[in-house]
Amino acid sequence: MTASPELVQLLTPEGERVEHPDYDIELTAEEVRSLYRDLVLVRRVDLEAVSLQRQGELGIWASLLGQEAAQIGSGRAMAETDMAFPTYREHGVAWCRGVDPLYLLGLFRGVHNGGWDPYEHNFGLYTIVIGAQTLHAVGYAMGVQRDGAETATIVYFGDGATSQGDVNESFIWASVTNAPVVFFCQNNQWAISEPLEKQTRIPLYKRASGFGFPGVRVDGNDVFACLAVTRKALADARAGQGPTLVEAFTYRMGAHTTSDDPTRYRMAAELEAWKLKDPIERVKAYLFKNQLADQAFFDKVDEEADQLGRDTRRRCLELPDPEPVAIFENVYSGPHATLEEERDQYASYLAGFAE
Amino acid sequence: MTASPELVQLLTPEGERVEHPDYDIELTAEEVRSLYRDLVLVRRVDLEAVSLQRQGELGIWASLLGQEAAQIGSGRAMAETDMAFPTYREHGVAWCRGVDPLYLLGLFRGVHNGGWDPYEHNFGLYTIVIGAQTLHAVGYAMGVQRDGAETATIVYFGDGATSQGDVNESFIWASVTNAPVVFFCQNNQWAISEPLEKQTRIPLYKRASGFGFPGVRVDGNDVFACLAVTRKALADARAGQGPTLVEAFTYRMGAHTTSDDPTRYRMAAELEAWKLKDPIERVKAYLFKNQLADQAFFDKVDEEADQLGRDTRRRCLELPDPEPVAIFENVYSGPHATLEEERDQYASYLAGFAE
Amino acid sequence: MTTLTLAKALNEGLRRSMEADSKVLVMGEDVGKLGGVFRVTDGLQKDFGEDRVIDTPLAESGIIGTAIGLALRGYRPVCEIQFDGFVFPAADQIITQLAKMPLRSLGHVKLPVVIRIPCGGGIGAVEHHSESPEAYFTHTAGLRVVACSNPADAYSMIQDAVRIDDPIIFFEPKRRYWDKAEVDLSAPGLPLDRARVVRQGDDVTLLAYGPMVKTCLEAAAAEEGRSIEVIDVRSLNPLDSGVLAESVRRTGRCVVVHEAPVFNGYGAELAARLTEMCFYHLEAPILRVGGFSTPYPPSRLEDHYLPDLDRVLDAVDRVFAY
Amino acid sequence: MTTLTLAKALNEGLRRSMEADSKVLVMGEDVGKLGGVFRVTDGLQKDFGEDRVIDTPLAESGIIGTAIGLALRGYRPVCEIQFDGFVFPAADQIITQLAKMPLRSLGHVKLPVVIRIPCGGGIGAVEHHSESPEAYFTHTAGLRVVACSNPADAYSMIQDAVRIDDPIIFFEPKRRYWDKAEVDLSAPGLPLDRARVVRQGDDVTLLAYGPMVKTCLEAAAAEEGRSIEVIDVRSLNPLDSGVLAESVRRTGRCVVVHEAPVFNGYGAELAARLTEMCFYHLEAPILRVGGFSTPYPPSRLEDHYLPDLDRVLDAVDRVFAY
Ligand SMILES: Cc1ncc(C[n+]2csc(CCOP(=O)(O)OP(=O)(O)O)c2C)c(N)n1
Ligand SMILES: Cc1ncc(C[n+]2csc(CCOP(=O)(O)OP(=O)(O)O)c2C)c(N)n1
Ligand SMILES: [Mg+2]
Ligand SMILES: [Mg+2]
Repeated sequence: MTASPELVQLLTPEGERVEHPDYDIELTAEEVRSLYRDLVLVRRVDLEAVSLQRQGELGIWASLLGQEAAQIGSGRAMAETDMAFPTYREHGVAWCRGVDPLYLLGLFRGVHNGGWDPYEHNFGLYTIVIGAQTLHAVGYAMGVQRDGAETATIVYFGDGATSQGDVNESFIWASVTNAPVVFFCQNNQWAISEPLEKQTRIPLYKRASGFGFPGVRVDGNDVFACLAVTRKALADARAGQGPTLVEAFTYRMGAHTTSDDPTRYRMAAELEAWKLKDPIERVKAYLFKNQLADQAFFDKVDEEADQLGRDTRRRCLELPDPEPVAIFENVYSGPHATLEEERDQYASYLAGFAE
Repeated sequence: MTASPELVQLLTPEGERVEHPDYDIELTAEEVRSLYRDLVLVRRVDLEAVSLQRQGELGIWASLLGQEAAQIGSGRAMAETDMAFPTYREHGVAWCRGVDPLYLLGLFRGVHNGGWDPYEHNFGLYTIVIGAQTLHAVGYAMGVQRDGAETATIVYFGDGATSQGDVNESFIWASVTNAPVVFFCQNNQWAISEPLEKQTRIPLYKRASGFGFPGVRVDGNDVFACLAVTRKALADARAGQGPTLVEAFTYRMGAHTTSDDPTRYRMAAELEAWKLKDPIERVKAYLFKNQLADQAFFDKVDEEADQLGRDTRRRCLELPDPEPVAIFENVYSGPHATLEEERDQYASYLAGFAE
Repeated sequence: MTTLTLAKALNEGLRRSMEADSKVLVMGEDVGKLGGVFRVTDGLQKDFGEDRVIDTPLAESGIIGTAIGLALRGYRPVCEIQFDGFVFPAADQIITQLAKMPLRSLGHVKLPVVIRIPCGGGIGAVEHHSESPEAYFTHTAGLRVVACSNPADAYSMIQDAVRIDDPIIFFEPKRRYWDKAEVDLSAPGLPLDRARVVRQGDDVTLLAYGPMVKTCLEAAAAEEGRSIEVIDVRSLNPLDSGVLAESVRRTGRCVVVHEAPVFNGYGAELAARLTEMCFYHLEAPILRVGGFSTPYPPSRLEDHYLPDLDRVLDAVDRVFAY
Repeated sequence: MTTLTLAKALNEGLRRSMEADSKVLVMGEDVGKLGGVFRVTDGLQKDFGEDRVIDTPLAESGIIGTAIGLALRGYRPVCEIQFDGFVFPAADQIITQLAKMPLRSLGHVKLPVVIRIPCGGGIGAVEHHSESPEAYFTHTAGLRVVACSNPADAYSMIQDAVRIDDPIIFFEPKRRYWDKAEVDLSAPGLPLDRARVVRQGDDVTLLAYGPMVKTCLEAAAAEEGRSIEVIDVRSLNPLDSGVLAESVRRTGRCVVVHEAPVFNGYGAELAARLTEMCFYHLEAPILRVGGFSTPYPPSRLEDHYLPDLDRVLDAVDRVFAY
């Protein structure tokens, strides 16, 4: 992956700003520093989670390592009222939407299945069934249309997900209804052990052409480009111009999840090549070269990250296990005879042990 | 619909032969007469079936009226070993594959759910669940690849079906495996009461571009063009060049099925406009103008059609109802304890009435 | 009181629901201009517009998936699945998303989505148009499942279903769509989660729902020797088991009737549960009458497959033969 | 005799099947180089090539739909669904096509497709990775449904499943994948449609399948006062009801155990059917122990949700309290 007519890039791996005719973006030093901070902090939370899993504190963890720019760029492109629908790996987007990382840890620890309030954050629940959320996003956007609101919806999914019927149906619904939705595909080259060629024989952003709406490929390791491209797609959606497919070309630097062993199916060389395109290093280089930040700034961010990591760990360990009765709660919105009977029976069964 | 760069047409509604740079076809007088005969005969069987339904002899019937050219053109393009997967409306293709119309009548009468031998005719069972057969076709084609055979598979579906997840998944599988399959979409402009705009905002043949294989739109009321385009697509498939999407642009002249009342949702004027593009009339005009057939030929075909209609009717009325025990047969390939128990119980229950 | 067919009662109920709450939407294949293949949504698009009565693309997963999204945005979609056999492309959205998202959100999210499914056989249709898929949904926690059997219930139950904040699978007995009855358009109906004793009797309890309620009533009327109680289960999940158990304890005998295959059908749950609740009162095992453990047969055989008056009374005889 | 884990026994069985018949294919997500997320197909692609061990696109409907096509072309595909909760996108292809096409063809078509599903909980996983969806399939006529519980059965049952001409849902107890046992690689196994008495007893019959067989054996061993018979149902459809009924008639008491929610679960069928078959022999109603009527809970609660030794013995106590 080098800059090419079909790949939108605004910041090279070496930290050089490049221009693109369709996507220009002006960022203040403050804004770039803020993006840098986001990137570092979400990577830090992610690393902490991986380590917590290794120590048995989480059942599993899906790392975003390598995809920080795609997530922070797109996440920071959103307006407050815009709505996002994530997969299970959008920890960076969750961060941008103000979701406490503790919720993510709680999910992977097995305390709950997510549990944050989607309305508070305009951030849907994590969706594990591949592709299902794309239809929710389009439905939500259809609701926005009926409300006459100026709100865009963005939905995340992976390269593997593009093979699911639901994802393709969502393209159809969005196109036919001209829904204000942005399809944000993080093509991290792998669906567990399966390389991209198992899902498509042409670049993924071209899929959109078959449904009659624009598709664009962006350097997914370039936070400026991801910000610019997503911002435009969201603005188009809000302006009534319908859906866009954004393919963020990136790489899953880690294992699929902590249960996975990528050495079984991919070459170390591939990983090494992608390391040179690290999404954080290039922003750091840019800040340095252009004297937009000094060492004190970087130190401060690192310190903040360490602090965040420590806090996250401590709060994760403090997470209480739910009470057994939680099994029966929130399944229905009100009383449910069968369930109450089961709950009461189980409560008295448990009480029997206490005696 | 007039001839346009994007629509392949070889015979105008007025019966004039036109040339197309990519699709040339040489047909002998004998071949054209044979196509004409096919068109007339399948229309006759269809009319007979509609009338049988009106008289209560069939539960329902899905008429192919208006789609004869698409079906005969594509059906006659197949080599004997090619395999076809139909929907529930492919009576013309069934005809080309040598399936006795009585099977189709039996299905719509409720005697069985199809019941012909797909291997004898290289013609799959009718599939009512929209789009499901597209995946079967791709799987079959994947088998062909493994056999190293020179066999193409063709699968039929409607404009409405293009919205189903399965159909889009089948595009993905075919593209990724480069399967020798032809997707033949009869765009008859309607999915029951829903016009094409409810399913897509761009021409359907363009859908293929999003999956990386060619799509072509053909005049679906032009049997020459349907023959030529399908022949080429099948040849490409056999030659290892992978899938093609053919959109046959046509019109459902009748109701969706005999249960449907199209006056509730579409304009009479639309129907009238399409009547001028009748698939049979243009072949007749061509034969006449070029003196490839005389009145005696047309009379003979009409007579043959009447005879076929009468035979079909008679044989339909003679169709015996299945025995109750048939409910339990062919569900499994061998003995099945639960089922046998039910069968025996029901048999003795029935015997109780006889006593 | 007005005389309405069951289809028209549903139509009226939907109309009231849409009038009462502007967030209520109707969506599905052919529900607009055509008014649905059974005309249940007839005239609604004309009166409420294309934004509220949506002719969708031909994709059931899309229908339920977008309905979830609409519900997340505050709407209350009523989805029509055209025929029972076509609900399966939507199975994933129903089972993994619709049923589980409220719990996933720890209650922050409510999904008031109604899925209307015309169900059952007896109309001489081709494959997939005559099935009774209720057991797939009664086994799916997070869903409510109800079945109406008559115009008055249809009218009140559909309005209740739209009002309730849970996802609901709403079964409509398609062969009873044209049955007529008096409906009081202003009387409140029995609460949605309650069973109803539709005929009192002393000797045996018949449990049914949807299309089989009428069949059981006919059987009860035809039976001469014994006094048959008939209960319309109405709500399959949650189950109003108290009303059922009271009856079974009283009569000591019970037959469950449905069109779906008996094997692991909903009747299995009724039989197992009521046996546990009423064990000492049972004079005989609870018997089940239903479809055979085969796919729904071609229509020329459906009269054999579907429980009818004779098969119900045969089971009644058998339950007395113990 | 060789000591094998259950996962490895399946792997060996698949290997033998592929050696015996060149038409046997393995397909699914990550089944190739990775050997499946549970390594059940480990090494097969290396030995049989990419044409016979197919890493598919990420689409379950596509997996089953193309497997049907391959079967129509004479192949015998063994499909892997990565986890129980991900079978639902394939529900339509399984229920409306795979299960019904042989009948649709009046027997001209056979569809020897095996669908392997790692199932059940107890591994500390996130949502959708711990479910027991068997009841959706036992209620679907046209499918066979089996569940293996130990390495030796796994080895023979998978080979039988591949050989048989019917579509088969093959459940594998994922938390038992790493359990080891002796397997005789050359001995013929018990026929696929037969249940097995895995522990003899006189006082009460425990019925289980898949992961719960071990739990029931542990309960039986732990119980001091009573003599407990444990039966591994093995084949859920068809059901070997004779073996089960013989035991229940002898003991007079029965408890059914599974991980799936009790409500309309497979246990309902066992309870209803065996009550009918053994009514006069029953000292108490057949009790069911299973998951609650809720979605599978987050993993920190799964020990409460899943039947364990204590809950099984509690039910045994209750069945004696009648
Ligand atoms: C319907 C479904 N099938 C299978 C899985 C198991 N699974 C989890 S993640 C994954 C790969 C996803 O790949 P991709 O869409 O590229 O996203 P990524 O994990 O790379 O971010 C699979 C197969 C699932 N979660 N849902
Ligand atoms: C999965 C599914 N959903 C709904 C239906 C009901 N139905 C039967 S035909 C039809 C319209 C099909 O339109 P199209 O694909 O254009 O084919 P046509 O009937 O026009 O030939 C619908 C909605 C069905 N058969 N299957
Ligand atoms: Mg990926
Ligand atoms: Mg059409």
